[in-house]
Amino acid sequence: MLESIPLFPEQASSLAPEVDNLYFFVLAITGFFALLVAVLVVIFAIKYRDRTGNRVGAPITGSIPLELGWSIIPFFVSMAIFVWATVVFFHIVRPPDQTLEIYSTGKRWMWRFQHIDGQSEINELHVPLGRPVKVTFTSEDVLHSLYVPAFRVKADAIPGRYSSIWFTPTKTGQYHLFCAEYCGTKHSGMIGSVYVMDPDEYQAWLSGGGGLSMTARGEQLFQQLGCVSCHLNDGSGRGPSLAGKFGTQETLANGETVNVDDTYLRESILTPQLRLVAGYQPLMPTFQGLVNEEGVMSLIEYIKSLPAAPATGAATQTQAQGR
Amino acid sequence: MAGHISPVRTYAMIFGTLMVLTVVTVAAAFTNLGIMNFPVAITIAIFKATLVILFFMHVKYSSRLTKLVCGGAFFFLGILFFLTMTDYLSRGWFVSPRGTAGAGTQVTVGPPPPPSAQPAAPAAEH
Amino acid sequence: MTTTVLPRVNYLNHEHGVASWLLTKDHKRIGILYLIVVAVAFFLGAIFAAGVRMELTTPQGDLVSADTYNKLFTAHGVMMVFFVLIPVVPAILGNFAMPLMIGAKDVAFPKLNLLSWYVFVIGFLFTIAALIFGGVDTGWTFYTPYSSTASNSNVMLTGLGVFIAGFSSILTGLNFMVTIHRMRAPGMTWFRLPLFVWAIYATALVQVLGTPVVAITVLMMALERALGFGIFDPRLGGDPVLFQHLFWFYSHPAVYIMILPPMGAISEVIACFSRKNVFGYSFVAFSSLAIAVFGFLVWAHHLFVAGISPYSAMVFSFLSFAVAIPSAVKTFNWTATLYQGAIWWRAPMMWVFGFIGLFLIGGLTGLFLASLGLDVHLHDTYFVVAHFHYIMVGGAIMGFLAGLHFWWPKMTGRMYSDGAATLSALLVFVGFNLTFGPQFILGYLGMPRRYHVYPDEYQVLNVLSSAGTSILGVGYTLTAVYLIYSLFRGERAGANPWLATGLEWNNTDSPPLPHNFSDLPVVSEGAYEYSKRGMKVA
Amino acid sequence: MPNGAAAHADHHGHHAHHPALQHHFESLEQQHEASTLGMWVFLVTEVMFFGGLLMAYLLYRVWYPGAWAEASLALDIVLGGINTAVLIASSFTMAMAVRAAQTGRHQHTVRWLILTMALGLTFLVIKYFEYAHKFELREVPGPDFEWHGQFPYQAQIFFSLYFGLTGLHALHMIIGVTLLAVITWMAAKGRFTPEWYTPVEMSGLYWHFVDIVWIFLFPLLYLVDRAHGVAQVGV
Ligand code: HEA
Ligand code: HEA
Ligand code: HEC
Ligand code: CUA
Ligand SMILES: [Cu+2]
Repeated sequence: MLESIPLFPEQASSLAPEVDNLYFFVLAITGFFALLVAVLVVIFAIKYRDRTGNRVGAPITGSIPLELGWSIIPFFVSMAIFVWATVVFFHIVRPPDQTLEIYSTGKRWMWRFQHIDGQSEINELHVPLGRPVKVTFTSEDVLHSLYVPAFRVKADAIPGRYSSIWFTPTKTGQYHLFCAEYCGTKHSGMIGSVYVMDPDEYQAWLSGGGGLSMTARGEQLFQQLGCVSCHLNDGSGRGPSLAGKFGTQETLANGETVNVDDTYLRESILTPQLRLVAGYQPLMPTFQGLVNEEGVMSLIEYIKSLPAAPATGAATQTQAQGR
Repeated sequence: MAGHISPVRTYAMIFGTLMVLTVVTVAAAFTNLGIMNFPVAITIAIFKATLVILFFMHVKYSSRLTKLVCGGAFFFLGILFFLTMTDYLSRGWFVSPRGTAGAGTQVTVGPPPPPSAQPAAPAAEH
Repeated sequence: MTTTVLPRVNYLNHEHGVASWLLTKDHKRIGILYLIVVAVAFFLGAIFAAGVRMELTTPQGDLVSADTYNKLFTAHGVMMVFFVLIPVVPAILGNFAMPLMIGAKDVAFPKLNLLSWYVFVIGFLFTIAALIFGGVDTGWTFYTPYSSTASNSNVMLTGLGVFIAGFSSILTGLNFMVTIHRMRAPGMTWFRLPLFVWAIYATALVQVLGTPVVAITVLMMALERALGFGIFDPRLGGDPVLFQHLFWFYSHPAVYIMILPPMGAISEVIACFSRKNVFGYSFVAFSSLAIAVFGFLVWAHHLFVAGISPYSAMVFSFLSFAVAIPSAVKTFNWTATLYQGAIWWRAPMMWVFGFIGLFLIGGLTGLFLASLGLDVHLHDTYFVVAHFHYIMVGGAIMGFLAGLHFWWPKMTGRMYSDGAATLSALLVFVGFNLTFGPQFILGYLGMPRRYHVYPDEYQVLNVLSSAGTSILGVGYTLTAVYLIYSLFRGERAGANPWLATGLEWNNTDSPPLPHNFSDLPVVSEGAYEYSKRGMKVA
Repeated sequence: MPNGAAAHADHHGHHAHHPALQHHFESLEQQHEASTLGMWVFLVTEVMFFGGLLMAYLLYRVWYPGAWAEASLALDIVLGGINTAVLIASSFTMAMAVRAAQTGRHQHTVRWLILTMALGLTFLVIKYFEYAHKFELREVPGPDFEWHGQFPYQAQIFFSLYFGLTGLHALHMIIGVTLLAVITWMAAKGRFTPEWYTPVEMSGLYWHFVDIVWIFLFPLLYLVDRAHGVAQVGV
């Protein structure tokens, strides 16, 4: 074990080189300033050393040009870092269009991953090489944080809403998966592995097990919980049609608008009274306690999969322009 | 060293104004002003507080330092409110393709965000 | 070397007995009282740190259980932050030296000053009680919902302890602010104030404006825990991230409470041992105020991956870079002060050299963390741990020790061994880098913080880090030994052993008189007019 | 600004000084200025102290306007309104008390102070009845919280903030009344003169501050959405 003292983590995602380049850039800049100051301090300390203690230094009080110089130059230098780092950041937080979706829930002290096709795994995550993957997750108790150092991605899992990370694996292998937000006794045991596999191996792995796909499970739940009785696809039910709703903007009863995304759907299912859709009565019961986090995720996946129905009479559906 | 001595009349007038404003604020609350209800209530409260500060607390006659200290408190309170709200109010701006981006849903008041931030259509594959 | 009783009446010997100390209203004695409590807190905190490092020498959790480990680092963080670093310079050196430096007989509210100390001790006792009853395991940041739902109920006691200690900090800040405004000696204009006083003033601003917010936040958390209030509770629709906003609204500025006063002390020591004006006096003075004010604008850089809006993160990242500029100004001005100085290599100056080196690394690694794209990877890893230890231990504690060595002869009337002090500065410097240097690498490798067990490949660096701790420990222990020794056997220090400028050195004895000055000083020149002293230019 | 010229003429010999002058000050003037500044800075900390709670209030009001409207309707606007008037009146009497002290009329000072305390106590008694009623209705946040409106969860947040804010305010009132009691006693013993009445002035500042807090709390808590509330009861 001694022979392998790693200095840099593996680069296993398309984001990793971006982050590392930025790192070296900042390292170079800060290294320059650190050396500059350190070398000057050492030189001055030796060159102007006075062993007697009863002499005084030259009567210099300051220099405005110098002051301006060493405020303005570091400012612009740090702005260069800022701009670059922000660009990288937006690459990290904004996933590309076509991603493989994986859902996850963190709870003390394990991560459960749910693949669309039905497999679920604990503290292990299998992903195919070369394909952008997005993991959407939440927490069932306290804060956690999903962290894969080899991919340079991390985000906190927050109870009550969804977070996500995305990455495109670029190297097959097994990588650490950590919980990076302190969550109690076995915080350091809330770890696992990410396996990056060749696409065909991944396909084989996928077909290896698993029950219903998430969409199918969602559809099942949609029937079982009675959602269908109100949410008819043609918009004639007591509740709004959910077909094609995902990704649009909804107008609420109080005149505000809201983006229909995962967190909003989750909220609509668990606390429906909170934000009423314009033109509807607060009839929808809460499903808190009747369906677990994974059930909610399946429902969401199902709702996402509903194709947009041809425009209906429901006056309240404000389809956003981009669709 | 006695500080500024205000005439009783001033105090009485301020007292009267404060009482009237209290009635006004209640009346305004019961009038439907749409989204203006909250701003109106807050404006009246700020005005009342200013009166108390300037006259009852004698800031009007105090040194610049006292004025500065007093203003400073509200300035930093403003920073707390303002910068925290930059987070909460801009969460809804960030819409990534296919939903969540780590910021969570937030309500946006007003017109929808520009088209560039619009979500793409759901992937057709599943 | 003499062992006779100190001659003349001074603040140490004009009254005797425990009661004369516990009821004192003398700012100098109160400074000493703080020194004692803070030393105890530091000792406890250091022992917890030693426990943490011992556990981490092996990847398995074989020394202590997971819960114990969590309690160790929590106790370490709480002790070090709230009971060491926040009071260490303002309450000890500030109390002792600041009124002397501005030519006042005391602080503006001496009784309040004593009260602050008692409040501090009560807060300390609450925290200790929580430790005795079993300890807390939330981390020093008390994040909800963990603290309000999952942790044990000692979190309330600790929270209360922090809340109470917060009031001590507020009262001290208030007192100092008023003192600096209202108690300056005739002729002591703002631009003749020593830079330490400026730094204390800036610190007081932060204490007064920030601390109440964390106090109420911790109180809300405790109420949530105790009574089931639901302000941050996600089950009710509350936002746990709001707690983080409120917590860091104080706790980021609080890092400047920790670093500004040591920076002030550094300015004093550099000026004295370079025998020069501090280069760009007014820039150094105003940069303290700038840090204090802009420090309030950057707190959410602790929340970059906590689920805040990316646009807001961008704003906070920008502001974090901006707040680095005043620190840069200070660093460059210190460096420039050395230029063409007559640099006298005495012990306080050795700690200053250490400070500059370590603060530089700590501050510059702060830039890595302020960079959004990097912080996603680095957040909550050992990189952060290394960053803040470089600033807090390498910077603030080193700066405190520089100041302590500088004012020690004034406080006690005794000199310590210069050789021993130089050696321990060196030991601390070396041990420190060995302890925390490897943690930068660990952090970039991805080792998360607050981990009781960790993957095998991180072991080598962790062992290095633990080894460094023992050198560091020896360094600190040595410091304690020769300082205590000097109390009994140290040479008498004259009124001004460093030939420094400043009222505390030139207008009163060592140790100072009970009421500071026999004649109230009248000031007629700037703080560091070494060139007017009739000494030879080097 | 700090201390005048003839600073150390009679240093250590305080015989010529006002009995209230503490040894470390050079003059009553300086002492008074220090106290005033100290009090103001203290009020700044108080503003920030309430600020934390107000921040939480602001966020949830923006997030949950419906719940806020609903929960606010459950507060008794008559009692709240009366209390507002009572506090404003007490601020007026307090200002008059300070004025009486400035002009050296002890008897007036005492009387105005007693009136102020009486008003303060009235406020607290009314508050007590409001609280008691809430306890009866189980509208106190915690495990027993009950709410029959549309937004049971968010209403609980509202009431957490309601009790947090008004509780903290009431605590300040209690401290204020105690403070005034001491000051009244001092005034009755004739401790204050037109040269030195700093304690009266300082407790006045504190009292006005507490009043200001309530000036904000009243519309924030009681008047959230009365207009709609009236229009669409029971939505
Ligand atoms: C005394 C304490 C102290 C101080 C002074 C600082 C100073 C700074 N800190 Fe640090 N910080 C902490 C204590 C401190 N910090 C602690 C305790 C934590 C972790 C808390 C926890 O989670 O437990 C933390 C965490 C922390 C984070 C969050 C990391 C994370 O959790 O993800 C960030 C992010 O931006 C950060 C940034 C900075 C910056 C930019 C500065 C700047 O002020 C530094 C400025 C100084 C310099 C820049 C050096 C001198 C300048 C030059 C030599 C010139 C060259 C300069 C340029 C080119 C700009 N710090
Ligand atoms: C002022 C602040 C301060 C100081 C001085 C220190 C000092 C030290 N800290 Fe501290 N540390 C923090 C503030 C500080 N720390 C904070 C805020 C945290 C975050 C907590 C959290 O996550 O909530 C933290 C967390 C922290 C961790 C991370 C724990 C984790 O995330 O799992 C580690 C690990 O190495 C560590 C190590 C050390 C070490 C080795 C020292 C050394 O400098 C200590 C050196 C001293 C000695 C080694 C002892 C001296 C010797 C004696 C007094 C003689 C007697 C000794 C014995 C008998 C043993 N600290
Ligand atoms: C009793 C009827 C009823 C049932 C059963 C019901 N809903 Fe609803 N739902 C409604 C009504 C009415 C609305 C519109 C008012 C509102 O926003 O609450 C609605 C709104 C929604 C919305 C928000 C739609 C939008 O346009 O923004 C979603 C998502 C939703 N329901 C999902 C579900 C799911 C999933 C289930 C089953 C688990 C379900 N509903 C069961 C009546 C119902
Ligand atoms: Cu989950 Cu840490
Ligand atoms: Cu910070």
